[in-house]
Amino acid sequence: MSEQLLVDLGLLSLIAALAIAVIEVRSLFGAAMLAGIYSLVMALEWTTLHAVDVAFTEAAVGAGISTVLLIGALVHVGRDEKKPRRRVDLRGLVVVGITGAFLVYGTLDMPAFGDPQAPVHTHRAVRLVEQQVGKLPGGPGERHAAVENAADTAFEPTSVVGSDPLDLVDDFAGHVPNMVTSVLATYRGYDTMFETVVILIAGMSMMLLLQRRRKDVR
Amino acid sequence: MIDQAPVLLVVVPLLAGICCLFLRGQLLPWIWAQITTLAVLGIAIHLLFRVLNEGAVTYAMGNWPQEWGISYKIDAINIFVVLIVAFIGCVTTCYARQSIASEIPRDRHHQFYSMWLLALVGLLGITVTNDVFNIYVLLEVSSLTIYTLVAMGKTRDKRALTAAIRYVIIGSVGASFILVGIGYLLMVTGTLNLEDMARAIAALPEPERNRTVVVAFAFLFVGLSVKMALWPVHMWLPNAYGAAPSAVSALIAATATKVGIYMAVRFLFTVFGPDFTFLSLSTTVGQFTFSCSGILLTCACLGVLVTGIQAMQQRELKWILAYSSVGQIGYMVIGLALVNHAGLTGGIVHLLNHALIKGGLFMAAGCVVFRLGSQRLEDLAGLSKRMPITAAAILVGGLGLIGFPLTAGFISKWYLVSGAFEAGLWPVAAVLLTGSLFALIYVWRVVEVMYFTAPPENAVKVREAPLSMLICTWILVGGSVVLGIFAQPTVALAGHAAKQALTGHAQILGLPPVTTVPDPAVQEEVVP
Amino acid sequence: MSLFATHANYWFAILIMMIGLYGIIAKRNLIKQAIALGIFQTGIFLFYVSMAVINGGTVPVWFLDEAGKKYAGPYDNPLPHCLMLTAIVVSVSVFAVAIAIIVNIKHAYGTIEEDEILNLEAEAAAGSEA
Amino acid sequence: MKEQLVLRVVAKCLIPPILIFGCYIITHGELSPGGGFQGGIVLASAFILHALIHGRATLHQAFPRNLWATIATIGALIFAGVGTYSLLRGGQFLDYGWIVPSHPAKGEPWGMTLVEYGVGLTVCSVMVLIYDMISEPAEDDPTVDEDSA
Repeated sequence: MSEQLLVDLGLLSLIAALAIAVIEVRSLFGAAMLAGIYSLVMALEWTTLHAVDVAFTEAAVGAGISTVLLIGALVHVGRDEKKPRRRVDLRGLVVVGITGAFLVYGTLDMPAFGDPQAPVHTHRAVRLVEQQVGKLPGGPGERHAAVENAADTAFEPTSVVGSDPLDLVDDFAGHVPNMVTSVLATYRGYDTMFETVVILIAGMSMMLLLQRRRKDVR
Repeated sequence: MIDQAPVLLVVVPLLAGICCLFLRGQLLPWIWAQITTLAVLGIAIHLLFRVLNEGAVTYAMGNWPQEWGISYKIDAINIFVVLIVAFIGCVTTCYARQSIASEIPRDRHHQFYSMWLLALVGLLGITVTNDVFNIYVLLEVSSLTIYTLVAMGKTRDKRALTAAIRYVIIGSVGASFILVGIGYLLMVTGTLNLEDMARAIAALPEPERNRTVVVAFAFLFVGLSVKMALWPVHMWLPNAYGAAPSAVSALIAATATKVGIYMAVRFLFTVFGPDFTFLSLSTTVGQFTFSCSGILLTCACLGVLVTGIQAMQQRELKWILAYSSVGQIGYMVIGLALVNHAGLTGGIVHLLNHALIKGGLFMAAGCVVFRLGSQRLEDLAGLSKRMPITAAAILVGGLGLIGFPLTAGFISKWYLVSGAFEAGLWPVAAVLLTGSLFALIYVWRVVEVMYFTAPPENAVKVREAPLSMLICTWILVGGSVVLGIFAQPTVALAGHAAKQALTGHAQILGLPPVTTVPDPAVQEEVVP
Repeated sequence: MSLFATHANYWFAILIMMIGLYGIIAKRNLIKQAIALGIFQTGIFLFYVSMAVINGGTVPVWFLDEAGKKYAGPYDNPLPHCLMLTAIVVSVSVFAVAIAIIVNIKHAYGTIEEDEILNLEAEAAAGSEA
Repeated sequence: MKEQLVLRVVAKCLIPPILIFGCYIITHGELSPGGGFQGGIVLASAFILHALIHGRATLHQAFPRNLWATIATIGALIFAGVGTYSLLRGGQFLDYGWIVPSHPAKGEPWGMTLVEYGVGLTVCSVMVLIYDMISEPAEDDPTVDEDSA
């Protein structure tokens, strides 16, 4: 067993323990705090899995905004949960057991963790990683004959940051070094647009549902 | 610009929905929303003619090849659903003006109509997209807006809030199940494009023995069932439909679950393929054989019967309609699960017919709420004298629910029953007829109160509902009658879509269809 | 043991999902249900991110090696990371909307315990019948 | 918490660096981890910190609530607008190459940066709005005046 796996499993056990604590602790204030800690440890786990962007987002969202939101809500709803009738909900355990067993059954045919030959790494992702997905015909390059070769690669050795000699961008021939950003903003830019819309919707829902009415329309 | 129609279908309401937040007042946001929905309807009709003339229309976002980027593909199945959503969106927006003005505080209208348009964006986007993850994101766009729209019913009925939170929790669990299913599929296929995924699954050695694919299928199946409110997992639906603002009830009853059913058709028939879904995936345990089609038929039939009985026990008009919705969803699912051309045609044409009937009925219920301020059955007494046009709309719509001849409901029932006979499933046909009987009973309860009970002595004198609301109600209810008499065009479109569903998977793989798929003209039996 | 070494990450992801799902089913407090929903979703994110790992891979950001050339790889797969960024945003939006509705429920019903709300609604229905 | 001297001084020292760091994350998202979403939240945290210490009323004096809503809308419009711009120029939706049609490869980084700023603006203002709304007193609470708290 490698050290990587050991660190991983250690963190994951901690996360699972924290998750159980969040669910089971009776004080909602405690649950909010534990949920923040849970998110921070989760961010740590994601760093060990090399998902730095996800870790960054989780730290900002889970430990930041969600906690603010929860504490704000607790001001309204009070900080304690009513004592449950039973400590353990058997019906829940049965449902969860069956679902979980089924999911585990599904993992048995999956490629091993970290297998470089897994389809998810070989089927379509190679060209995403190398940023060599050419555009379809019909782009602006073809209609402006003066541009040479523009349709071949999407990126060229210039960037908004400028062609300053100190700028490291040129070392990557103008490609975007952060692949996650490149996938997010270009190939899957359409999803990202709706991600922005979802955030906007969340803000508007908060305003629709929580804003006090002005005095003149009350 | 004309090549851009597929993306304009989504981008026009998106831009309009965002810009709507800049408007103020009551009238302006509504006019804005009405113009937008009219434009969307225009684009949808344009696309219909393009699909009929040229076959499937594709569109690549950002000009990236579809295997790497996100693309749209509009074929005979989704153009049908797009038309339903665009048309209902247009009519309900027209209806919404006075109904919403009476139910929503007047300084919130711009936000409300913004949500309204974004809900349409989500529903239309799910329908035309060709990318699984895009489906998930747009599903959440539509769900989040609908949660909020339902919760806005709080000013009239505080049960809207509990209905909304239940919808949030159950709906999000359903969406998460879909996300798990997508993840399992991504694991074994490495792609997110629907067609690419279909090819990759078919290329696996024995996909039905691949445990990951089977579990992914099951989770998608459960998640989609939640979203389309199939019987055992429909718990979120009745209260959400009952307590939402009237215009919102009409909109979501006529579109949201229909889009859920469309997604099920897309996944079951296009991604996994009818052979995999309905033939390969059966296991025999002891003397029982479990197959996907069997499970779907069981859930749908039980749903029709159980919710029929529940609808009879309700005391409020919108709750009766809501429970009846779950039963009607059962009819559509029966159509899918029969896997023959007649059944599938019946199921798909029922998407439209039920959207018209139930949309019209919820609008009529909204008219009642608008004038009476209540929708409880006993308050409806003598409605035929007090609001004769609204009462007539409820009567005609109710006949459609029963499946009375000369209404659209009859056409769909006809195809469903003949599909059931074709598949040799007598019990299913019996359930379809029993469902109609139950519908007769719960519709009769309403009609009896409206027509054969004298209004109470102390009843407040009410006028008929405003003209704009009545016209919209009658457009839908009347439309259902017209489509019951002149059913040829819609049945032809639905038949086209059914054929596309049955043959689409083989087309993607570039194979001759393995299942014997009948020509719509010569209706043969499909080997299930 | 070998199966454990190769699939343990997936199983932990499933374990976390199931802890969340249990919370949704078992807890009657609406805030708790919303938190549990969040935990369920982080389990799914963990599954996707585990999918992206390649043995010997590194963070999916190109960098220069000692020779001043682009490091050739392997890099971890950026696609699941990108999907999960979107999904995290969606999950926090759902959480925000859920909290907004729960606060409204507290103001309308005076409680956020599901059992008590159901009792109140049943009483209201019985009262309107009488 | 206005009377807490330590808090006020620490906040005063922290807020400008947080703002700069937020902008850095948004702009530098192409080169290093980060991007519009993360940067937007970091930006928002500066405003939330200010509001926590000096009260929401002070925040509303400088940035009224409607301004936040408008900024959120504009952010989403920037993203959708970049896509629509290429569509109006005759290309496919969100094809950044059309921003500089004579030199498509230059359009890509422009498009990505614009889009990231759009996301950043929306996320920042929505996060501030969320904080603002959740600290809003109940609608039927008679003891509270408008915009105090």
